[in-house]
Amino acid sequence: MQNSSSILEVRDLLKTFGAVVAAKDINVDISQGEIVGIIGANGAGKTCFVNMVTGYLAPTEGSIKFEGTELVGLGTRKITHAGISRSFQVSQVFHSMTVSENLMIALAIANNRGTDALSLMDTPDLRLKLDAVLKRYKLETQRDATVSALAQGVRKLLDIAMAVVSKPRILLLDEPTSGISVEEKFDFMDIVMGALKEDGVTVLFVEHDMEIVERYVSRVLAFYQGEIIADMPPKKALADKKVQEFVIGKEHHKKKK
Amino acid sequence: MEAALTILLDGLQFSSYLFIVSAGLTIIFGVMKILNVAHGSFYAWGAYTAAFFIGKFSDMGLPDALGFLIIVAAAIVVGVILGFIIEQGILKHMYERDEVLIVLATFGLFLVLEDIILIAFGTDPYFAYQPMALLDSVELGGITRDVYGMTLIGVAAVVAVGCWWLLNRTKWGTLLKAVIFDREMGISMGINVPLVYTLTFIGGAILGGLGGAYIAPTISVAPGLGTEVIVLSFAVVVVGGMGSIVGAAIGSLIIGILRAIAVHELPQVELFVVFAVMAIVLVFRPEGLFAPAKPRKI
Amino acid sequence: MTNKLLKGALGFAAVSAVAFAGGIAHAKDTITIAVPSFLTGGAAGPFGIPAMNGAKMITDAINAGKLPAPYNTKGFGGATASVIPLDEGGGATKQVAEYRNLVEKRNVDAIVGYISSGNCQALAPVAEELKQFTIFATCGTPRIFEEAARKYVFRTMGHATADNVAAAMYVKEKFPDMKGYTGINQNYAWGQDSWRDFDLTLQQIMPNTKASDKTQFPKIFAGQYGSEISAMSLDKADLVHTSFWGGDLEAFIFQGNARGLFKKKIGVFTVGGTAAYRLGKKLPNGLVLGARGPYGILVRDRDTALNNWFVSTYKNLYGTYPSGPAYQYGQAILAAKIAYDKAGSDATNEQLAGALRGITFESFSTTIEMKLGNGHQAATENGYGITEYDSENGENVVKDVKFYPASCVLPPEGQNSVDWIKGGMKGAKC
Amino acid sequence: MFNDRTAKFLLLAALVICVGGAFAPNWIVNQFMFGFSRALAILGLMVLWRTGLVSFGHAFYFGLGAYAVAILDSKLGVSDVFLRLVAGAVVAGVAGFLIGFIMRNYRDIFFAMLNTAISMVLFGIVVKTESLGSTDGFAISASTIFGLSPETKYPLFVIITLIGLSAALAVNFYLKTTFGKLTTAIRDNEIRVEYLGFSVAHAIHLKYTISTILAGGAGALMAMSLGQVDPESMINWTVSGELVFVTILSGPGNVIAPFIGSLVFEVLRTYAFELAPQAWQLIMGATFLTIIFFLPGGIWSLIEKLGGKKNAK
Repeated sequence: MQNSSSILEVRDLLKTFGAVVAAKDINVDISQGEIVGIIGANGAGKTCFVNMVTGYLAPTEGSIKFEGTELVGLGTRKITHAGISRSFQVSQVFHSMTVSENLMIALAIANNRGTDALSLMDTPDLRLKLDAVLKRYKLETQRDATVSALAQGVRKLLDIAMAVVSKPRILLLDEPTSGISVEEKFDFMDIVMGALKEDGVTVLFVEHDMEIVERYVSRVLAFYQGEIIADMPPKKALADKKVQEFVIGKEHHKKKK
Repeated sequence: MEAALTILLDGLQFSSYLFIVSAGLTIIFGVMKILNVAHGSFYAWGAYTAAFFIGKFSDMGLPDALGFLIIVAAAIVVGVILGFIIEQGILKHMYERDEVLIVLATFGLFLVLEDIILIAFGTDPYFAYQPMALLDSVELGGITRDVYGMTLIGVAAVVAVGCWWLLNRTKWGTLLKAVIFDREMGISMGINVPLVYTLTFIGGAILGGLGGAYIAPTISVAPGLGTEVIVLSFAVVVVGGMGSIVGAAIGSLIIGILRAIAVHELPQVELFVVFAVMAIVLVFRPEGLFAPAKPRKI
Repeated sequence: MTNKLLKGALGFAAVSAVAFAGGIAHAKDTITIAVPSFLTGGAAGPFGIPAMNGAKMITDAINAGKLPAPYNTKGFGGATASVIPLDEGGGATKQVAEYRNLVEKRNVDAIVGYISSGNCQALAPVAEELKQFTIFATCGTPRIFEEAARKYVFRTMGHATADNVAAAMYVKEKFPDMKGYTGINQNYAWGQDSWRDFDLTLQQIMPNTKASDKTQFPKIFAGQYGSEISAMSLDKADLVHTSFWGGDLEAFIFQGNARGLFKKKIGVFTVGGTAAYRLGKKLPNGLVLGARGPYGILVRDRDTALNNWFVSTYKNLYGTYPSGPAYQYGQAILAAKIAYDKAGSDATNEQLAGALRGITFESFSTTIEMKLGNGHQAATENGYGITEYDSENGENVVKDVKFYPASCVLPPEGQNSVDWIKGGMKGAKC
Repeated sequence: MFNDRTAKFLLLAALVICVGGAFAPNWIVNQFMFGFSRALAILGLMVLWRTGLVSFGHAFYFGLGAYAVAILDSKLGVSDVFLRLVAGAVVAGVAGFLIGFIMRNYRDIFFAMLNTAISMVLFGIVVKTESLGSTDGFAISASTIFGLSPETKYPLFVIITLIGLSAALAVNFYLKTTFGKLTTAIRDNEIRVEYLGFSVAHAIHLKYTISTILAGGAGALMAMSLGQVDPESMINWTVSGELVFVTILSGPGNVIAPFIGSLVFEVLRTYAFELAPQAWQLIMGATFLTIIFFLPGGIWSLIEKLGGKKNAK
């Protein structure tokens, strides 16, 4: 049942922590170039799913195929090498270094997978690449700012930029807009999505903000108690009863607290 | 048979000594994640204080039985004063900094305390044989044993049970365990972690002092006796698992008994035993036999 | 960058400047003598401090010309000496570094002292390399002058072989029916050499006694000997030999005493002398006690002008009788005076060495013949006694003191002590 | 690799020192030899420190290096300075590489303590083995240079200075490579490094091995300049303490720092010992605490303040 156009095939994925079921009967095919939004209440299994795809968690059962190669059993590094990267809900960057240093390291590793890591890092052609990335992610102005001094939004940008410099085929974003102000969030996503479109990266991102979902994704996976309860275009999904009850409902409810 | 009994007693006696000196070290490490290099200094100060006053008292013609009181008092006084000063004066200001820097600070403290002892008590050794003489000796297993030495086993048992009780049967113990497992969690549970730290450090210091104070009557209390102790207690803690009381107990027993066997049957290897055990454990279980669960970094 | 460079250069210049300042030379009528001894650590109380006291006392007396005849001339070849006390602790390597500083930075004229065999062994080659006149006062290992010929290094007391050969002979005399012997010695050159010499000698002179196969070699400064004492108590041997010294010695005596070890077994203490004055009542009776030669308690009652002066002056100054180390450092300083008197206060190291080489002189408690190791190693008598607590005066005394002449307990010139003993101690005149 | 100010400064400083050494009194030459020998080990510890790792047991490798020289000398009579140095560095490096497989899985205090533990095992073995010199150690014969045995210490001093120089240059270069840049990155965030597709374990293993090679070389040079080794001064945990002490004293800022720091340490100890033979430990300990509290960046941070921030970056 190989689906010709799909680059990621997830089959019967199961993850349990003791008695707790974190993911169950997950079957998804992602095709090249899709922008997929993953929604669901907290603890619905979204991040768990991302972690399993990127090898941070090993599934209890099931298989994850990336362009036909099995990912289950591979470590995070192997999977990165295979062409899948991710960003993090809480941005994972080198806080004591400057933006360009952060990106330089990402670029250096991406460009020589550590094979000739004992050669000078700071080379002219890497500098060119750096400028390109800085430009694309609108980070020129902060290039020499130390990360710890930056605003959340900028850190998130950097976080994503670092994930993308390795030119992944698939990028998983874990709540890209969390911690970003309502005013900024669209500009932010425009930058990110614009950049990703150029590279034709297939994107899966976990998102709580339905406006974002509506605006940017071509397809929605709705998680509830570790299962996918809806897999459809955004408009349809947001109108769907179950989704409204189990995902959005909870969302609004949660927001009130 | 007689030999066996003697070996067992010797082993237990040495194990007890090891346990008393390493218990404090491992508690402090377990709770505060500090390898307290200055622990040897607590031992030395305990020994000196006890020896000094035991000598003074018997010169004053007071009954030698007071010696045991002095020993306990010395341990507490040394532990409370030194422990409090060091924790409040130095360590408290470092908890935000790298754990390893704290180790280094205690190393600096160790150097300082060593020489202060010299300045405070002079270079002449002190003898506090009175308590030992008081308890006299008995024929056991075909040889004479000093009763005092054997009471060490009792003291160790008391310390062990005491620690166990404190950890598992008191509200304090549950708080401690929370902090031990995860400091942040402890704070979020509303535990007064700074206070826990201060008390833990003082407690550990008292145990260190007690080790010295109790051994004092059996040795010539001379400068530099702290250095040896750090090595031994550290070995025990490494073998048993850093931060685990049970580990310290088992570690002490293993090392103590093996050493006794070596001394009796094969003296030439006696000196290797401690380090052999340590090496083997390090190769097969680097975190020690009873290492408590530690939250990994990645 | 250039200004950094400048800083670097300046820094270097600065350090050098300090150096020269530190090294400003001495006038003619004064000399400096560095006296290393244990000022810290377990050996300080029983050994280092008495040794330092002895050295200071004699230096002052010499400066003031107060020594009894024939040494009543003022100063060292007329020059007044100032003593630089130095800690001997911290390991041989540290001592080597410090020794170099003494010679090359602090420009001392003579170096007199050292207690630890480890240090002496490490320093002898350095002293030769730096061509520095050096007198070892106390350290015991025979290797120093048997390994290589020395030109600038001297030792003014007999070495460990004498201690242990004498011990063995004393045992043979006083305990002829001793059947088997064991020992507890520290696990380094000093302890190993001592046991080896004692064991070898007994094999020679008491062939039908047997050494235990479980002799103990705990680490130096271990402090606790519970298990060892048990093991020796269970051992069939009826004699225990030890070369323990300093704090370890006292700890061992306490623990052994409490365990009745010395009621069951003859205790032979080659360095026990220091404990005699310090432990008082706590020292068991009936121990075979040595003082690494004719020093301390063994010679307290020797009625010579020099010895009477030494004992009384020391007691007045420091409140106790002088123990071995005090004598040994004292006589080493005395040897320095003799050398300076002969060669003059401005003498070179070569001249000083030449002045001391091979001479014989009266020390405070005995006659010192610098006749071994090409005149660099002293030969003296060596003796033992048996402890007894004198309850009237409330102090320890030794009875049955017996001394053996140097020619009896030391190998003849040019012979390695181990070979000499193994060869049946040929040429020994007892 | 010579085109930044640090490298230039190192080259010029080495020149000045070599020339100056010819006129300096012996004891100064000694101080520089001891200081620069130790500085080698500090370089390695600095690399680890930048990665967020502090080893409280590098006396293990320092001692291995020193004892390699001692054993070669006493058992095989090898006296060539370079053979001795290489032997020390290689022995320590191999040991470090093997032990690295354990160490690379540990961080923070556990890393520090496991190193201590392993160093204590070696200490125990040496102290207790008569054939390894026990507590006495070995005296080491003067080193020869290509078969020639120099009259003075000066040639050895020059060699040590030049070795120190090349080590500093090498590390300086290393810190500019991708591996080198990863030091701070790993300290900051291992997860990200892993997700960038780079193995933190491998990076740390390499840094650890480098540090052990340097420590071994340092031990070898120290043994040669002192002419004596013994466990107390070469392998004991207090020696590990000293090494870290000097690392903190120097500061992680720049590869020049270890050399300055080590010199300061030697001079400090010499004078502490000279002025207060009974309280020199107290002086050292107090200095140590003061540095930890009031000068976290070490001496280098002072120099930067003086010389203006941008220097030698």
